[in-house]
Amino acid sequence: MATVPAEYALALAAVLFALGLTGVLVRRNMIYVLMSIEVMLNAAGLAFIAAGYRWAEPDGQVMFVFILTLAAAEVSVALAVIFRFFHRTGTLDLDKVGSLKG
Amino acid sequence: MKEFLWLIPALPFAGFLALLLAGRSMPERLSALVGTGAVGLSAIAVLLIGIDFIGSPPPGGFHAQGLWSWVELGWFRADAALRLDALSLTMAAVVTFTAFLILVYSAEFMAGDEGYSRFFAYMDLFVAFMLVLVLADNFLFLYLGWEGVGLCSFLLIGFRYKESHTGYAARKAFIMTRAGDTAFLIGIILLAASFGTLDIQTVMEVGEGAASGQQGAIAALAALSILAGALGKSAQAPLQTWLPDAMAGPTPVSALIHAATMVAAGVYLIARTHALFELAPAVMALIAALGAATLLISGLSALVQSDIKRALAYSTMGQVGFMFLALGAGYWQAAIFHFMTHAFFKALLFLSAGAVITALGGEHDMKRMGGLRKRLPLAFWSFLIGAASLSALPLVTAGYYSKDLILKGALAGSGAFLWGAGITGAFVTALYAFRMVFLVFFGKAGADAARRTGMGIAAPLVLLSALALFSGFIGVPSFLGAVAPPPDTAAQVDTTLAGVLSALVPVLGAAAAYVVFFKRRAWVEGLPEKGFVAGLHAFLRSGWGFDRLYERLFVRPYLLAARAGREDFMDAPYAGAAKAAELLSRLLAKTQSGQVRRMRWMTIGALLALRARSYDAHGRSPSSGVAAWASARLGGPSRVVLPFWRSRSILRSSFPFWTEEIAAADGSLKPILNGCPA
Amino acid sequence: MPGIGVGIHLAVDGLGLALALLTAFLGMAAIAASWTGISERTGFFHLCLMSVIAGVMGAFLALDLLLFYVFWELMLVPMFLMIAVWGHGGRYRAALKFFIFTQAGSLLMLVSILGLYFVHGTETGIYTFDYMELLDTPMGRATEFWLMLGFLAAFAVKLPAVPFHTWLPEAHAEAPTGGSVILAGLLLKTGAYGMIRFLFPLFPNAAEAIAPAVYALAVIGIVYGAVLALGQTDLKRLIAYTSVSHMGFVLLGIFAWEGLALNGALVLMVCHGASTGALFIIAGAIEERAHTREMARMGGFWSSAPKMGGAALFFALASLGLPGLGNFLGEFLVLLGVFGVNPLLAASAALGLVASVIYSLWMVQKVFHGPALPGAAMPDIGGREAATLASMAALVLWLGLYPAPFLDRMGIKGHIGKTASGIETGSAKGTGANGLEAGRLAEHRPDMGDAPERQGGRKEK
Amino acid sequence: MSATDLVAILPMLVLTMAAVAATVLAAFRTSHAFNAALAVSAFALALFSLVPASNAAPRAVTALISVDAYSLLFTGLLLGAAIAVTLFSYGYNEGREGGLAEFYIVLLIATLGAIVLAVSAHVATFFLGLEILGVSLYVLIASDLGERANEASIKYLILAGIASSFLVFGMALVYTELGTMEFSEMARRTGESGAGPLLLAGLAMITVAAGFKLAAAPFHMWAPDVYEGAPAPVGAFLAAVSKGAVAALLLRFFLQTGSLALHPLFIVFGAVAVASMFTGNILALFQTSIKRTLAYSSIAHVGYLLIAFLAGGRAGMVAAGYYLAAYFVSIIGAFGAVTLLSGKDRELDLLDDYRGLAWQRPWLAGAFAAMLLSLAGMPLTAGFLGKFFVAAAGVREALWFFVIAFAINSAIAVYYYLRIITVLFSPSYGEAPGPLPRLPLAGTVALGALTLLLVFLGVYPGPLLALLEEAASAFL
Repeated sequence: MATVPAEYALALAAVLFALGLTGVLVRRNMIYVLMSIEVMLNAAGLAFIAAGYRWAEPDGQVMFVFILTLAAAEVSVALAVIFRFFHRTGTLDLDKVGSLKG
Repeated sequence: MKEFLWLIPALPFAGFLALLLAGRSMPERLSALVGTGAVGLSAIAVLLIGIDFIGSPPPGGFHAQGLWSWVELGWFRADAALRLDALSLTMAAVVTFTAFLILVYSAEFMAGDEGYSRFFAYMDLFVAFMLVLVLADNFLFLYLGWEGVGLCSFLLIGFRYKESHTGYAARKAFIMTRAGDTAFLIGIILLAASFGTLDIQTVMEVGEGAASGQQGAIAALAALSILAGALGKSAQAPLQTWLPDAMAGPTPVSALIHAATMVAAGVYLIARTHALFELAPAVMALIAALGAATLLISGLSALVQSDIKRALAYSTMGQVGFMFLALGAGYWQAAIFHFMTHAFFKALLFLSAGAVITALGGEHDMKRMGGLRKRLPLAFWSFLIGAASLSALPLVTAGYYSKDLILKGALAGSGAFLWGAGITGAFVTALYAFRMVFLVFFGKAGADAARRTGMGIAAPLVLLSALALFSGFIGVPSFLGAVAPPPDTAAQVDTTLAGVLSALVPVLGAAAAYVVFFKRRAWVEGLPEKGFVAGLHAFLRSGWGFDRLYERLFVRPYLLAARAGREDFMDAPYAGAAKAAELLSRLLAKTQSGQVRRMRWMTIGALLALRARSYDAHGRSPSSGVAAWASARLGGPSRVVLPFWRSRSILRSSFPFWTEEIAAADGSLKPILNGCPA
Repeated sequence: MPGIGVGIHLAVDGLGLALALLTAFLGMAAIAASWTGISERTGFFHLCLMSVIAGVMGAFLALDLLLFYVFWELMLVPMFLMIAVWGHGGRYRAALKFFIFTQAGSLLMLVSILGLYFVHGTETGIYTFDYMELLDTPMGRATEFWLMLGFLAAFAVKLPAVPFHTWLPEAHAEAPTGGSVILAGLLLKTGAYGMIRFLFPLFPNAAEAIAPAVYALAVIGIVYGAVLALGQTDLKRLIAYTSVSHMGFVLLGIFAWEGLALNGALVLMVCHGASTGALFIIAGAIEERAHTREMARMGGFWSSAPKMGGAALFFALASLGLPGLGNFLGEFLVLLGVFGVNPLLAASAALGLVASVIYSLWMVQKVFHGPALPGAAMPDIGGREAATLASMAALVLWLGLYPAPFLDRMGIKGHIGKTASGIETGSAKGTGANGLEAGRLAEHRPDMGDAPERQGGRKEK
Repeated sequence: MSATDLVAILPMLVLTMAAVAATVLAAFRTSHAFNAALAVSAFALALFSLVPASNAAPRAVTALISVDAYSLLFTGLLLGAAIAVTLFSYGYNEGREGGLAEFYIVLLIATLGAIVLAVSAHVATFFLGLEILGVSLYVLIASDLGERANEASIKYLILAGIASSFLVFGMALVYTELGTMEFSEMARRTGESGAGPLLLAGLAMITVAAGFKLAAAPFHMWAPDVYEGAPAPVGAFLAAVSKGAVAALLLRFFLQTGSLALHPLFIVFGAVAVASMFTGNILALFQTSIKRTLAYSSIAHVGYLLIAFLAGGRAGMVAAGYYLAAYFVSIIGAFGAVTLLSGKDRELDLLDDYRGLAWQRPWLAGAFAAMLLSLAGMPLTAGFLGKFFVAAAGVREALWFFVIAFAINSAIAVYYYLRIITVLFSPSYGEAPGPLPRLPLAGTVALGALTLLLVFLGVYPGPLLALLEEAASAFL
């Protein structure tokens, strides 16, 4: 199996992270924003794997599992909250969240 | 007897305390008794002590009595101490006797006034302070009396406090004299700092011992500041304008304070410190010149006044001007002599004027008086005697002897020019004195005179008349000469002609007054109402426009500054800072729009800013002053080396420049991709 | 807290004693003045009053810098509440302003205290806040200067020195009578006390270095306060500005750092406390009766309230520096002391004496004299007020006429003995009860330049 | 994993078991009082279990957890705060709709997350703790069913999600560079090789995440909205426990790795500290909502706290610890007072609602005022000594710029604290406000205890200082 240099994996992670960030920054739909955050988290997971690979340790992969689990937990709670918002207002537009300010 | 010296000021002060504490509940008669009695007792004490003093002169010609240690702090020491010598004895005698007579007069004059006991309380307090002034042994104690009489003058001018103009006059008097007094205080401090003591006699001795160089300059400076104090108190140019306004007080007050005693305190002060002045001939010349100037200014102003009390006030300024002339010439005995005679005849003039005013129901305007000779014979005769003595009609009046002495001294000590001013002043004095006599007592009858005078008013008038005529024969100059002989200039100048002139001029002045104001009165009344003459009249009448000048020069700018400062411009920076904080707060609050999208952007933006900053701090381009400063402060932590990840170049080329990540965030992946090896 | 070198160290010497006694005296006066003025929540009011007095008292007695700071801060909150709860119309603004000004100053002082603590610790190895230990801390000139500035900031705000005075008129005007008495009588004194006790002994060179600037501020303050006092229409604001003027004298006296001037400043502090306190009591009494502080709506009160008028006149005279009253003596000694340091300065400060006449007399005449306004009749002062005012008058008179016992026991000894003419006497007095100050004052006497040589030779009496 | 290890992590075990137990029991006993009591007793038990745990300390339980004096002390602080919050919540929740049992369960879990942060010695536990805490907070904030709480929750979760991803990505970068995830090992390697760009980048990303959790400027934007929208007791929890746990971890992380000696990071944190102080204080000046004011104030307090971080060393650690403790007491007390006054329908949040409170509820208002004064740093309160120690640490390290900024900001801050106090003490005029709700007993007791503690810490710092010194010796 041809080995992929760790740097490549890291670069890919960076690209993924940037993509996710872009999504977070430009999307207005809450669900998409949430998905973008997931992409960022997974990019980080990938970076961990790449790093673990570089140091020839399993730690990176362990961290990836952690990230996956916690991201799932986060998303489940987030979806519940977002659902209630949708239930209340009928929209998922993030810009509609703004009654608290000053 | 001399050990009871302290009683002299203490008795009037006790009278004041008694009236202060219980005066409100006393009947008028009792108030008058307490007030007058205290001063009377004090006068008796002066008499007894004086007899003792003259009978058995103490060694050195003075008797000192320490009362208590006032301030003692390191090298600085000022005691409350009294000193009796010929000068202070003369002064004390004149003060107590005049005051006693005036108080007796007041007991009737003030009857029915709602502040009756307050009046006597203030008068007693005044006498007490005046005696402290006269008897004080050191400058600080003297200053206590000095300011005390100023205070009483303020209180008594504003005695009828319900009228607002009296308050203004009182305030004006206090403030103007205070300006002089402050200079005096600086002089006192100068003396204390230079000579290490405030004991008057010691200062004089030290001063005499060091006539030249540094000490001489200090003496001159001190003399100058003492002079400033004296000018204020004695209403001499340029601090004279408060005196005419001070006539707002009750007439006995004008008589006692603003004619007989307090106003002459400046003369006493200079006489007391004459040793200091002798070290500074220039200051002496200045005194003489100012005296002569005041004499002429006030004489011409007195000539055109219509208010009888204002005319007398200007005359007081003039007579004190005579005294200053004598002081400037070095003849301080003559000055004190004139002070005494002036005290008597001016008190007499004021009291008789008071009698006239009361008789006319409060009328002050001489133009509305006239022909009162018959109706008020007592007032007429006493006023006439007073005016004669003021004019210094030769031989028969006391004023002649003192004024003659002054004029001779002026010729001898200050030269012909100032003597000329003096003799002119004497002429003008006689002119306005008899103008008053003719306006008030001769000619057509003006307003009706109503009230008869009682014994309380008559007795002091008679006694003062006698004093105004005969006190010239008291040998005050020689008595005072025992303290310090007059300067020897007297022998060098022939004063015979001057003597003849000083006897003639008053008579000429009186005669001129007879012609102008009685015989040819129409001529004066026919003067044009407009044009130069009227302007001159108004100018003289307003006291040469000094009031207006000071108003423009000092009062208005000061008030303007005070009003402008009401809101305290120094608060502006703080108010501005508060405003700025508020503005900033509102501005920042705008960033808290509550919009999640904006929050994300701002958070990321902040992150990028921080990264840019963190790279600057590597020293490549310390763009921030704060960062550079902080790094200098810290002494710089161990310099961070940047060991790039060995042999792998891709991350090195893509990650160190975080701006590229922004590009990535913006969606442009080029830089990173370009950096990848194929 | 011995661990970090904080201890409860209280001590008293002449200076502290004088001010502590003044504190007790004015505390009673303030209570008496609040007897009828405070009708709501009296219990809480007196709690605040007592706390302020406790704070002031503690500040006067503390000899541990941190303890001093704690007391210093302790007076703020209750004073703040007194103004904010029982004050008048603009009380919130005034109270906040008062608090923020003083707090900003005292935080800078805290930083300086800490700086001194570490400088001392680094230099000597002893980390302590104890005043006596810190006295001889060796430090560089620049360090000393910056640390001194922190202290100066706190004290100058409290004093208050121009241009940090602007909290004072508002606080005074809005505070209840008792609060004004305490504020003018005591809180301002803590600033002056701090300068005498801490600023000069701890940072002698730096204090000397900044003295010219402070002189200028002091003289500006004297004149500025006096001029602005005349411009006021609010009686209590007027009195507040007179405080600015008088405290300028105190500041001048302290920074001259000369025996006479210092004692003058001390006498002036005590007398100013009494006389201004009394004026505030009178202003409060008028306000209670006439329901206004606007001078335009006052006039002719003398006919119905002659006793009050007499008292006002007396304290106005004290305020304008009438000889025989303590304020004069204080001002005179300050001027005398300053004259030896800089004659021109003394002369310009003396302008304040003229200006003080203008506002004092105007105040008395405007309020009590003149034609009685309609409805100007009001009850005269009662026995309680009369007794309070009389005791304050007695204090002023006593210090004005026979201050010897006071100066002997509580005066600042030590360095008296140098005048402009270099006369050395009386310096032997610097021991005894005042040993605390004695040595230090002499040691840290600012050099007076060539003045001593200028005039030699003084004839002994 | 030995028995000693288990003893060492006993507090966490207690909380975990309590959470599980409560979940199970919720099926049978749903009484509000029971659930609250369960939570409080779990916290108390955990607190008590610190005693055996401290006997086992110092001990590294695997590479992930380090139980030493430092972490035990902070665990204790967090537990104490949690107890207070629970007590306040009880009165607050009484009579409100919503899942009451769940509230306390999530509170237990959130506290567990906070404690994991405090004991963390490893990147994994750092992330784990942060996520447990964060996810629980989404729930807690949304526990109020109202519109504002919902909105606050959404804001928090989206921004927290971004922060989390930054955190993990940063961690990954650091790991890439250093090859270890243990803090102590990271410190050693950094010392050997210096900081590479990846490390710096990673640390910067971690900084962003931490700054977000701490609500430090410029990552503070969410805080006022969330604090205002969240229920008052949750606000207290956010301001104290959540912030405190992250601060505890960050302090250990930076002290142990020595990262702050890295010049760029020092600059970054310095800038964050100054920005937080100014932003927080200036924005707080004219707020009309008490909770929002407290939120801005807590932003400023992070700035103060960071000065102690910057000073570093033993003194910095002790100062930061004392400051945190004082801040815990004051901010929980302040939020607690708001909680106690909140009725069923509406929280008492507007400044005007408090007008004249001191005359109707003197003791409560007094306690509230004491909390505010402590936040303002007046002597005799814990806040003063906290500020004092921080300033001392700053002066000691000659951080003059920061110390002066600190002083200026403390003076600015006085304004808005006193503004609230003046309102408390102003006479109430106009129509009388409706009758105030009856004070719940549990919360009142908690507030009283906090006030006593406030004064105790303000005048007698000895015991806590001793503990902090001991904690500092754990790794310095």
